[in-house]
Amino acid sequence: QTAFAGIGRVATPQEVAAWDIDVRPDFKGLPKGSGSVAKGQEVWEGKCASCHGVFGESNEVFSPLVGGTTKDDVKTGRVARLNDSSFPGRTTLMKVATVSTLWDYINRAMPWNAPKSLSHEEVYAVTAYLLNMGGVIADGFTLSDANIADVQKLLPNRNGMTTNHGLWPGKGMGNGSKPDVHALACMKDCIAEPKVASFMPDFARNNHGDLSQQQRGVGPQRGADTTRPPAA
Amino acid sequence: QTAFAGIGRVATPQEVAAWDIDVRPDFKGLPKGSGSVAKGQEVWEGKCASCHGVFGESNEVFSPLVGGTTKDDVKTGRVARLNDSSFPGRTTLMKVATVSTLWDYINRAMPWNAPKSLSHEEVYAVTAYLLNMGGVIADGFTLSDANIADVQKLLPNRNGMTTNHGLWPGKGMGNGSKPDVHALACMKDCIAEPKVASFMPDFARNNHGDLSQQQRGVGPQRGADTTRPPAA
Amino acid sequence: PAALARANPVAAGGGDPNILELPEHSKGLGQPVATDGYGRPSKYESNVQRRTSPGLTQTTQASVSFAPLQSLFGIVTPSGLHFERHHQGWWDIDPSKHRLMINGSDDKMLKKPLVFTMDEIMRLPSVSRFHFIECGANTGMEWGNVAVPTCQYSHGMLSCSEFTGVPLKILLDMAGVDYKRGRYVLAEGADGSSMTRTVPMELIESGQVLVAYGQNGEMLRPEQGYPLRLVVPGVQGVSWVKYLRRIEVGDQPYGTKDEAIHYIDLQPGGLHRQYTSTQECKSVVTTPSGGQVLLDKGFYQISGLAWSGRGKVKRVDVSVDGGRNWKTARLQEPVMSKCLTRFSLDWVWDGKPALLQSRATDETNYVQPSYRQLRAVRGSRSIYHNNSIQTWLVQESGEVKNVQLS
Amino acid sequence: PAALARANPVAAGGGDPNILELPEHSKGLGQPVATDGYGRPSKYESNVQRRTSPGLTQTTQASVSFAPLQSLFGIVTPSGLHFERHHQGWWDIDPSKHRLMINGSDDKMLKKPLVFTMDEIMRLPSVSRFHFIECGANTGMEWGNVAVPTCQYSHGMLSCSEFTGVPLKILLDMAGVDYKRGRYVLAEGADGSSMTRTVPMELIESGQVLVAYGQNGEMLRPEQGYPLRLVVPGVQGVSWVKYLRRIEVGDQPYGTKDEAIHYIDLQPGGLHRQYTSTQECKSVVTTPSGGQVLLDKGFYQISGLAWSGRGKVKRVDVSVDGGRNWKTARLQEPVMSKCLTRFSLDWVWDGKPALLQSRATDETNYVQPSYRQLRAVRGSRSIYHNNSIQTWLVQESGEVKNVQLS
Ligand code: HEC
Ligand code: HEC
Ligand SMILES: [Ca+2]
Ligand SMILES: [Ca+2]
Ligand SMILES: [Ca+2]
Ligand SMILES: [Ca+2]
Ligand SMILES: [Ca+2]
Ligand SMILES: [Ca+2]
Ligand SMILES: [Co+2]
Ligand SMILES: [Co+2]
Repeated sequence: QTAFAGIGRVATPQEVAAWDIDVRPDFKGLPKGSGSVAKGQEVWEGKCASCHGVFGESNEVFSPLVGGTTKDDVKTGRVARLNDSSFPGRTTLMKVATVSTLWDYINRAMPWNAPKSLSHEEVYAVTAYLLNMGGVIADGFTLSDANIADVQKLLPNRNGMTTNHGLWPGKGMGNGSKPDVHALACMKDCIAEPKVASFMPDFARNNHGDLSQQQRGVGPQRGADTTRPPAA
Repeated sequence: QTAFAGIGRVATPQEVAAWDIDVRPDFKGLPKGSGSVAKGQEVWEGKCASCHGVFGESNEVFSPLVGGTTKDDVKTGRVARLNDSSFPGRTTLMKVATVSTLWDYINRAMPWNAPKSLSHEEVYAVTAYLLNMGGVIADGFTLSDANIADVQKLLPNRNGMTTNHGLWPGKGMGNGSKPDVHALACMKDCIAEPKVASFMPDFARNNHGDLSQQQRGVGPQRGADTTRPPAA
Repeated sequence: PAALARANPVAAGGGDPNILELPEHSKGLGQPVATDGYGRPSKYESNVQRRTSPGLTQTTQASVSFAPLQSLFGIVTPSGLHFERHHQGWWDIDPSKHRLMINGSDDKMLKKPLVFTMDEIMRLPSVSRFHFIECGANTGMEWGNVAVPTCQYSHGMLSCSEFTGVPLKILLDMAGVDYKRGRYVLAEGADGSSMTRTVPMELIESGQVLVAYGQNGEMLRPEQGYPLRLVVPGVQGVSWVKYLRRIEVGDQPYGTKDEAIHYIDLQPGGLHRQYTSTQECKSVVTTPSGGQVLLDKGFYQISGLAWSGRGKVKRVDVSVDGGRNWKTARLQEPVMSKCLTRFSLDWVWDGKPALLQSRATDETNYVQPSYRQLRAVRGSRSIYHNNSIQTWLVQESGEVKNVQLS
Repeated sequence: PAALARANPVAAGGGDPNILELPEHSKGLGQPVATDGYGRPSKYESNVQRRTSPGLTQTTQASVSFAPLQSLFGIVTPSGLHFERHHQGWWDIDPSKHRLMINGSDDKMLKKPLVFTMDEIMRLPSVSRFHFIECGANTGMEWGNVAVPTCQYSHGMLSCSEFTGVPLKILLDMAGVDYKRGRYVLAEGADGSSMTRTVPMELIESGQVLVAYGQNGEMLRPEQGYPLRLVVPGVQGVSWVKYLRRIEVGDQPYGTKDEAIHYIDLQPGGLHRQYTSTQECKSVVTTPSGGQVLLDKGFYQISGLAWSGRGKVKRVDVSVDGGRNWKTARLQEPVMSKCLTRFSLDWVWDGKPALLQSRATDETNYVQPSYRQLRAVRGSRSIYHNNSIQTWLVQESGEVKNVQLS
């Protein structure tokens, strides 16, 4: 577009290489390389375990990465515990359906306090170690660009995603923006006597701090003094 | 309006009296009382002259209050010097057409650092003294609610106002919002070669500070470094 | 409620001392102009702050702060109160060193990859538009049951600003994008997380997606991505990539961490919905709302906010009896697409318990659902996209409680 | 202009070091959420401040600070940059002690005088509307000739906000005003100046005049009259009485100091026009504008603001040759009544001197005049209501100068 002559310039190949680090589910963008589970354990214990726990189980800084998946899930590609609402939390491996996502994210953002500091080998290795901890690949495994598509076929929740919904604002996926929930704007005598089914218990009254300090001091209302017991 | 029951209450007579201090051109709102020019001089020299000058001539804190009016203006009610563009500035007495304005304003806002501290007598007196300095009333005069309407008839610029214009957004005054300037939205060959008739002289280049510090440091432009001479 | 009421009394002396005895400010000289070249709110407004929800996140840099919706008027969110969501902390980036790159996932996607400086981006044709931004996880804590006391915590991952920027379409045109091939765009940030999200090309082709530098008349705040942020109207906030450094055009979605591990919605049966970007029609009453205490019986204006990621809000209904009966509220103009709309309804509170709700309908005729309707389809473990009708219980004491109905 | 240009270079190593060497913020952990419960702009934005014009006023409390229009986007003025005009300094008033009184100039004007607390006012039905506010003296220094270098000083007594408040009509109805008799309203402030101005009842009856407490989503700033200000759309700023304490209904105008000694317009022949309240249609190009230096030849977006106190802006034309030829600019929607409207026009600068102008037309078909046209009727000593077309000279050096044409 000559209208904007002089604005912007062509990016050099080096520049694109420096920033184009994304890895897609079809592994487009994945650099060649490899890393073993054993090497991955080294990386993990040196650079990751302090935050995520030695077994990826810690929820000190974030929800646990590993846990909740079974051998059966590796077969079916569906994590059964996602249907078990009594299971506490959902780990990363319970949810992720694309192994590229792990590689891409660790490569761009981890370790959290030193993102983009890992070598490609380290990213391959620590990804392998995570999958190993999750029971997806064996101790002796070396993950590489050549075999990662095979590992994808073992991911516990690989069949766990659907795009059959109305929330993708484009034509490439989804159902074409058709909503799943259909309410009606009834105006009169719409329901029977409403009943309160859930509310904050009195002992949690001050959990979010003294609400009287969280509302403007002028206007139609004040904030409730939650340091004192409630009046009905 | 019962819809808003419980909101607002009737103001008591004392409350209205405490705040309803305005004085209109027809003297509605003017409290009974009086004050002499002599007393006014005392007030002036004690409470006003430090800012406005002994003769009301100072422009240290504001434009001068007194000056620029003549005996002839008192007769005609039009200040001749308003037509003299070489006369420096316009004093308060050159402009004001309603003596109520002086009384009201001094009463509500002066002295500037102690507004509403004057007694009614002091306001009458110092208003009288201002008019006396302006040659409107004599040295021995005592201004009062009884004679202020007569003084109004002596105000140098009392006939100096017009409401025949299009800038009053109501029907009570003005010409009904009819504009006085009529431009056309010509689009092509509208004027002859434009000539620059006025611009800031180079010596004033840095008068408003270094403009390079007054423009955003990113975007289509920078601020001109006015500590350095201009480039053409 | 009278206990808390600040009355409007006539005191013994025949009037309110606040009237009879003139205040200091009526009798003195105030502060000079430009005391502050960039001003601040009144000291009496110090309760109006963005806040974190205790225990919600384990770190403060991968966390969220909530906007105090209960104290806001109209539709514009003051930039100092805009909600925050960071994944790896916020930065104040030197704009002279910031660059935006446009590239293709391969050579076929566009004619030439480009690099822009901020100076260059800010020279291009820009537009200014009012839009809401809502985190996909807004109200997420309430899917199962009531979890938080005020609308700051329940709905405060919501803000609305006038954004100024360049339609992304202009930049893609300059790069010579092949719009037949390239149906997806990856947006990437420059911070530690280098946040990435996939955006459909349809939205960019519509001219709605902006490469924005301006917010409410000034530059974006650092917490909102200074100096450059993607604006994706109607789509959850995580796609509005902050510190935007790169746009890649591709032929497939990217399955990034925040669209493959988070911002996926667990449904009954164990499947997750992926690529759920649109924020559906929603509303909330902000006055009166949870944690407030009404000062008195009598007249109140029920007021709140409505929005839809699919376009304009068409109507908002309000109920004071927990959804049995509804009245249509006033909508404040202008009603803009993918923008907050302020609604209000007059109400006389008789001092008895009342259950306040609002229900928005958008221009596609989608009606905001109740919890019952929403959970019937999606269960209660989605985390994201909770757009249920909100209920506030006004108790006899005047204190308002967050509740959910059966 | 190249001297000043920040280029977009490919350095020796095959790329821009700002790309090849990842910045600190891509490789580290940033700041936590709610670092500041009420945020501030980027440190790189410190040039964007309101400022006083040297020598304009003799004191700092009866003075003005100007908004940096040259650095603003869209139409909303950030409240921290809103222009200031004080006559006796500004105050931060305790809202719990502030009262509003409604009374009549005599008993016949209304049934009962009323007193309201802020709590009570904020319970009443409110509206939120976007309006500009312009000081009647804006551009006043330029009536005779060029006096200031930048549009901050020439046009910066102008701001635009979303105001929230109660239509004054509601309060007058509550007081039982006799609208036949009471055709004028006096508004009075609570500060030292206790600013007073007369407002016509017609404007109040139209529902446009607000008793406002909200501005851009939060409460008014102290510098803008916290906690209560009269909003009089289309009318010069001095009528928007700050710290509003009293409204009196009467049957005559009040001839207050700021409508009988100031804000009166001296015409040729020596008469002053009194009660000149309406701000007529006006516009100004803000980019490029005086004091700026363009970085390069090539494409620019000419952008600016237009407004009218009589309603909506209908059209804005832009000239780059000093008014010989004009092109119609784009108007950013929504175009609202008595509100700023952002316009823009694409322009390729060839590096030669150019004279930039904008000319607005409003919905009454009033066309913004040139200095020649304005002075032919009003001379050059009016001080107030200078709504002339503004000219900026872009010099070959790229530096932009404030000029007036013959
Ligand atoms: C200093 C703390 C810290 C260290 C060290 C760290 N992480 Fe993390 N990690 C986090 C936090 C916090 C998050 C969540 C970030 C967010 O909210 O986006 C995270 C997220 C992740 C995730 C995504 C989990 C999910 O479900 O979204 C993976 C995978 C991960 N880390 C792997 C690693 C690996 C591998 C290493 C070492 C090479 C590592 N982390 C080192 C703190 C850390
Ligand atoms: C501390 C300084 C100060 C003192 C003392 C003071 N004034 Fe003033 N006066 C001012 C300033 C400043 C203004 C302009 C206020 C404004 O901009 O609205 C002013 C305005 C006026 C005006 C209006 C002039 C005009 O043209 O608008 C009058 C009349 C006036 N003063 C009279 C008095 C009288 C009478 C007294 C003493 C009783 C007094 N002043 C004491 C500073 C002072
Ligand atoms: Ca260039
Ligand atoms: Ca399974
Ligand atoms: Ca009451
Ligand atoms: Ca005369
Ligand atoms: Ca890529
Ligand atoms: Ca009165
Ligand atoms: Co989010
Ligand atoms: Co003014």
